[in-house]
Amino acid sequence: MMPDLGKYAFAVLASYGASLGLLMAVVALSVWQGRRVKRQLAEIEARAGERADG
Amino acid sequence: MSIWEYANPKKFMQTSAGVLPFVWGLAAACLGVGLVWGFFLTPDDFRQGSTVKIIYLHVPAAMMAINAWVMMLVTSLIWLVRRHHVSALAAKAAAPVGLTFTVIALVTGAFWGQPMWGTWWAWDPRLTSFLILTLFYLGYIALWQAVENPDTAADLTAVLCLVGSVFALLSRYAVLFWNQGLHQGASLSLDKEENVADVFWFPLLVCIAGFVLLFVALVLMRTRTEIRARRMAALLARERLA
Amino acid sequence: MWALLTRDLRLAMRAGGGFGLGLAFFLLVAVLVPLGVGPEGGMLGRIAPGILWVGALLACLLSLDRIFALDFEDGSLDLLATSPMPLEAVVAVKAFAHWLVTGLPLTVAAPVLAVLLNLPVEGYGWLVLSLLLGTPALSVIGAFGAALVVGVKRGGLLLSLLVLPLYVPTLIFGAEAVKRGAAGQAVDVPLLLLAAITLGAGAMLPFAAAAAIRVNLR
Amino acid sequence: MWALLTRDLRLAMRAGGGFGLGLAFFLLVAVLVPLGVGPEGGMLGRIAPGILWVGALLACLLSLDRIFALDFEDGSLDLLATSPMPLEAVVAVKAFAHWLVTGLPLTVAAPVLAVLLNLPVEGYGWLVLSLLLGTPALSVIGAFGAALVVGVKRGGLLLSLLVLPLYVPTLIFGAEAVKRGAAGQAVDVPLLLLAAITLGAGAMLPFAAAAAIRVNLR
Amino acid sequence: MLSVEGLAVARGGIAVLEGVTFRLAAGRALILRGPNGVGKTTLLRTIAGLQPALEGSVSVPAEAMAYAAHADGLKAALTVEENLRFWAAIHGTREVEQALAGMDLLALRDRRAANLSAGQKRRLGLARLLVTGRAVWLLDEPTVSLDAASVALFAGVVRGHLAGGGAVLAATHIDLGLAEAEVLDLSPFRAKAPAAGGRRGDFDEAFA
Amino acid sequence: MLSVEGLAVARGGIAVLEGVTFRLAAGRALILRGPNGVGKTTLLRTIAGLQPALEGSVSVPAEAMAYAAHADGLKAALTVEENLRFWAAIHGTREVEQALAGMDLLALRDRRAANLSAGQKRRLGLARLLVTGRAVWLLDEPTVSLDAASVALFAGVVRGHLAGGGAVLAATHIDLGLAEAEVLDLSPFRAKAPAAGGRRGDFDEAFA
Ligand code: HEM
Ligand SMILES: Nc1ncnc2c1ncn2[C@@H]1O[C@H](COP(=O)(O)OP(=O)(O)OP(=O)(O)O)[C@@H](O)[C@H]1O
Ligand SMILES: Nc1ncnc2c1ncn2[C@@H]1O[C@H](COP(=O)(O)OP(=O)(O)OP(=O)(O)O)[C@@H](O)[C@H]1O
Ligand SMILES: [Mg+2]
Ligand SMILES: [Mg+2]
Repeated sequence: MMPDLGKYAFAVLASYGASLGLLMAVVALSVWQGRRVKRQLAEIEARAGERADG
Repeated sequence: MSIWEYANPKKFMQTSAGVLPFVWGLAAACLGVGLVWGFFLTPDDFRQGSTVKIIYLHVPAAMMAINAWVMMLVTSLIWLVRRHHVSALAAKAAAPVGLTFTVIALVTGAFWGQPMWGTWWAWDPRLTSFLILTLFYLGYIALWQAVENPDTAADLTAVLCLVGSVFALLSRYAVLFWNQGLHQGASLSLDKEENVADVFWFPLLVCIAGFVLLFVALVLMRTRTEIRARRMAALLARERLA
Repeated sequence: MWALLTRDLRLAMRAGGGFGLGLAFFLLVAVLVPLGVGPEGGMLGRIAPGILWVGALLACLLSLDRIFALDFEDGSLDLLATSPMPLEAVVAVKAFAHWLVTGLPLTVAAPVLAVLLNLPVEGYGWLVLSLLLGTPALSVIGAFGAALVVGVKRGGLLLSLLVLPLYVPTLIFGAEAVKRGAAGQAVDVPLLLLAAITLGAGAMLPFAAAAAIRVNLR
Repeated sequence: MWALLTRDLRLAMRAGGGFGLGLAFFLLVAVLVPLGVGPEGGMLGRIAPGILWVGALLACLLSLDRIFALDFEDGSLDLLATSPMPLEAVVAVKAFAHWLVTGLPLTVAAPVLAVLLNLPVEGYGWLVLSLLLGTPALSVIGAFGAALVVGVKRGGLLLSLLVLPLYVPTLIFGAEAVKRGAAGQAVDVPLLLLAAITLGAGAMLPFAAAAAIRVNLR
Repeated sequence: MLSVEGLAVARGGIAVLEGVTFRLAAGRALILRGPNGVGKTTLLRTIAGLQPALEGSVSVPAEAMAYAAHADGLKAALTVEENLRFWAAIHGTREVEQALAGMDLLALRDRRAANLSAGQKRRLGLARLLVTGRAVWLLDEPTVSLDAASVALFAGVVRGHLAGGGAVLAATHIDLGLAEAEVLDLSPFRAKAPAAGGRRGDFDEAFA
Repeated sequence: MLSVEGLAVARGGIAVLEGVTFRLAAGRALILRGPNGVGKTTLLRTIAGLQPALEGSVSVPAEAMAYAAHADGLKAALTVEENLRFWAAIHGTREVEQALAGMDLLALRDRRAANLSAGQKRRLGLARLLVTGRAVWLLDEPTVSLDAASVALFAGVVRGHLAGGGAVLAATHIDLGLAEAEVLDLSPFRAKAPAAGGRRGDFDEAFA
């Protein structure tokens, strides 16, 4: 299955690794921030006794 | 019904909540298909060997790096003219994503350059402009973080984005004037032999679509987070007053 | 206008006002770089245009945060904003004062430092001319950056980050002019572009800077 | 001690605290110098050790005035001076916090910037090692300089002038170590000297700095 | 001279005062009172035009207001006289002698502002008002750090300004010695929480 | 607790006060009064050990003094509670709850210091005194910007400190509401010009 990358294996694999890693990192960061803020907002809205929206 | 209705945070939250899962799904599908196709199912280029597979990450990332800045420019203008908060927050949300794409383009380019040009880095105009773009992103993000009042920060970063865009363009011309480069132009060797081009071209198109969708998904999600954070700040401040 | 200009110049001259410090920094860079790079003469001469321009740029940069931050801290900026003088004029005058205090002395002193860096003699005239044309742009762009960070305490480093990318075109055309001049090539294109940047920045950026200050004051 | 260290680190991390800005500035220098000097790879590689060290030094320099000036302005320094903590310890802790926030990140990021400047691969290890040994000295010497100018408003430029000459030995040995390392020569002498400077400065300068602060407060 | 109609002011995007309405005629003084944090500084800055109002209007002749904040806008490196002359020039007036005499600064005229005590600095900051030539003075705690004699001196200066057809709006916690001034307590204008029917801040509005 | 003997203090190399002598016992408060510029700030800084005395002596147990100047030493980026905790840790105490409660800051504890009004900041600056655990408080115009209620609150805190065996030395122009405190007017201690037989400053001395 794995294609033969020849002498450029490092360049190709490192590119894919680094890019996917970076993409994963932004996605993870965004999801984590999103969850955290959502939770905090829910707490505050519960305290304020207001209807949550969104 | 005007498009500006979506500038209402509530409306935006409702709509984006509905749209977001589809965008995520499509993005994942396009990226998965495009990258698997590109990585496993395309032949090596006769000149560049297997390194040509890097193109599926490099080109979409490079395109989106620029487009993200353009999007920030547009949303900043909207904020300055029409004062829609969502617009400003969308610009804020897009910056880290744009920065990531810029870094991906730089990193994949560096890995590509090592076998092709014999060096990780060359002061080619394309590359140099990208490095400068990175600096603009960094400055923009740093300004958002340094200014505490959200509306003040939105105004200042919007002005910076405007002025920065002008100077970014100027830098591009300056850099071209300064050095003629190694980097392939927009008309690259792929176009010459149609049959080879198609082999690389279709997965590339799918990957580009994937990156665009990923960008949209990320920006939507991050804008939702920013809106919530903004609302949280407002509620907290009000709580203090009470 | 005149009152503001003379006040700014006077403040710069008084003890602790920072006049001449930009110059001294420029000198230090011109000394440090050969120390770091090593003494080989041929190479120094070739990197001299770039180093001199980078040095001028950094020297300018370091004095930027004084443009508005001091006035902001002691409340003068609030009072100037409520005074009859339009804020755009305040920005322009202050940028001009900054140029008189840093850019102009740098330009005058540059040939001396060029000797330290073994710049070929043909480049001297072009060095001075390019600095004369380019440093006003540095002051105006810097004033814009300083206006953006005026509310940030000790924003010096942030200011650098915001301003340096904006300095790129000026730097490239400036250094290029000197390099070409030193090599005996035609220099009219970079010099013209340099002048264009200075004019354009001087005409537009005071407005952007005044807007930024208004936002920061509120 | 611990309380002061964590406070300084926390302040650096908070919005506007300036963490990461030193790094960004380092990156900027690494970009600006080639823009000024021109893109020829061979020459860049040869000046890379010097430029990298000068860049690290300037990045350090620009963040120095935050060490004491902010505390002086808001009165904390008065209060710290009357607190049970000896002022020498205050200086040492603050210098250490400064290093954690600037020197250490610079060291970690240096190899990436070395790529931009075409530093020969052999030099990478020595670059990191020399920065690791040398940047603490930059922070301590800088803290001493910052203590000298603590009463001067926006003394950033003056501070640069005072501190840069003190940085010269560190710069020379640091850049020399990298240059030799990149050329495959022996590097033990400059590295040892670098370590000696760091140790000596760390042991002596906090006392001088504390004395300077006492004078400035009265 | 100055009339304020249903003004709502915000700090950090949150309304702090609302429905503030008053009129200040030439020759009159109005003292703003209220506990710490009620929004006096915010109100004065809004009236001075330094920050936008959330709602309501301020009407006043163009360029009639002189604002004196906590910070005095003094340059430590300039002498007392140079500081005053600068502000006089900016406002297109020339006379500084009267201002120096008025705030008892003649003896200190050649002293650098850096070498003044807290109260002396404050006196200089107030003398600046005299050289602006403006009619409406907005004062934020003008007598902080002043001793009793200086407070009385300042009250005299204010009376002179009022007699000359000026008007004064001052926020303060301590007695200025201006018996004739009206007093406006800001506590009743505190912005109500939106739940209680109060108005919302700029951003809340967008969430409506 | 604190005893000052024939103290002469200088500012900028010029003697401003001389022959200041007083004694402050545990449980007592002393108010320093005097017109602007007489040298109150200079005297307090000298007693706190921040600047050398020209002449005379200050005797006080080691590490017994807590100084509160005009500047409060607050970090805008830290919350109220973090600010207090820092000073508590530096002085090796742990308790901040009492200090927060004492200066009515409980509601503001998670607010960043940047977002406080002038008076709220001042309250926080005064709360710092409570966490130092020190016995002798040196206060330079402690109630600047405070409203009447806060002044009363602070007077209560000071009384508590005195009742606990502490001592307070405060310079102020306004009434602190401490009827039991003694008052020392500094005007008589003004340094005489050297020509009139007064002592000379440090620098003059060397040239005498
Ligand atoms: C770090 C360095 C690099 C950067 C910042 C960079 C940046 C870019 C940018 C901005 C584009 C344009 C995308 C578009 O507008 O369509 C691009 C396209 C491309 N790059 Fe790079 N590049 C780098 C290194 C390289 C290297 C080393 C190679 C290969 C030898 C390479 C090969 C390509 C190719 C084949 C394209 C597609 C051109 C096209 O779509 O017409 N790049 N790169
Ligand atoms: N950035 C901010 N976000 C939210 N609230 C803030 C912010 N800054 C200040 N505040 C609050 O706004 C209110 C108004 O502050 P303002 O300075 O106008 O009060 P003030 O009446 O002048 O008080 P003082 O008498 O203490 O000077 C205060 O309660 C303050 O805590
Ligand atoms: N550098 C200096 N050189 C000479 N005289 C100075 C210098 N700095 C301050 N002074 C003078 O020293 C005197 C004492 O100042 P200080 O600040 O101690 O007064 P203060 O009693 O605290 O006054 P205030 O009530 O106004 O705060 C003042 O008259 C001041 O003008
Ligand atoms: Mg106030
Ligand atoms: Mg005083």
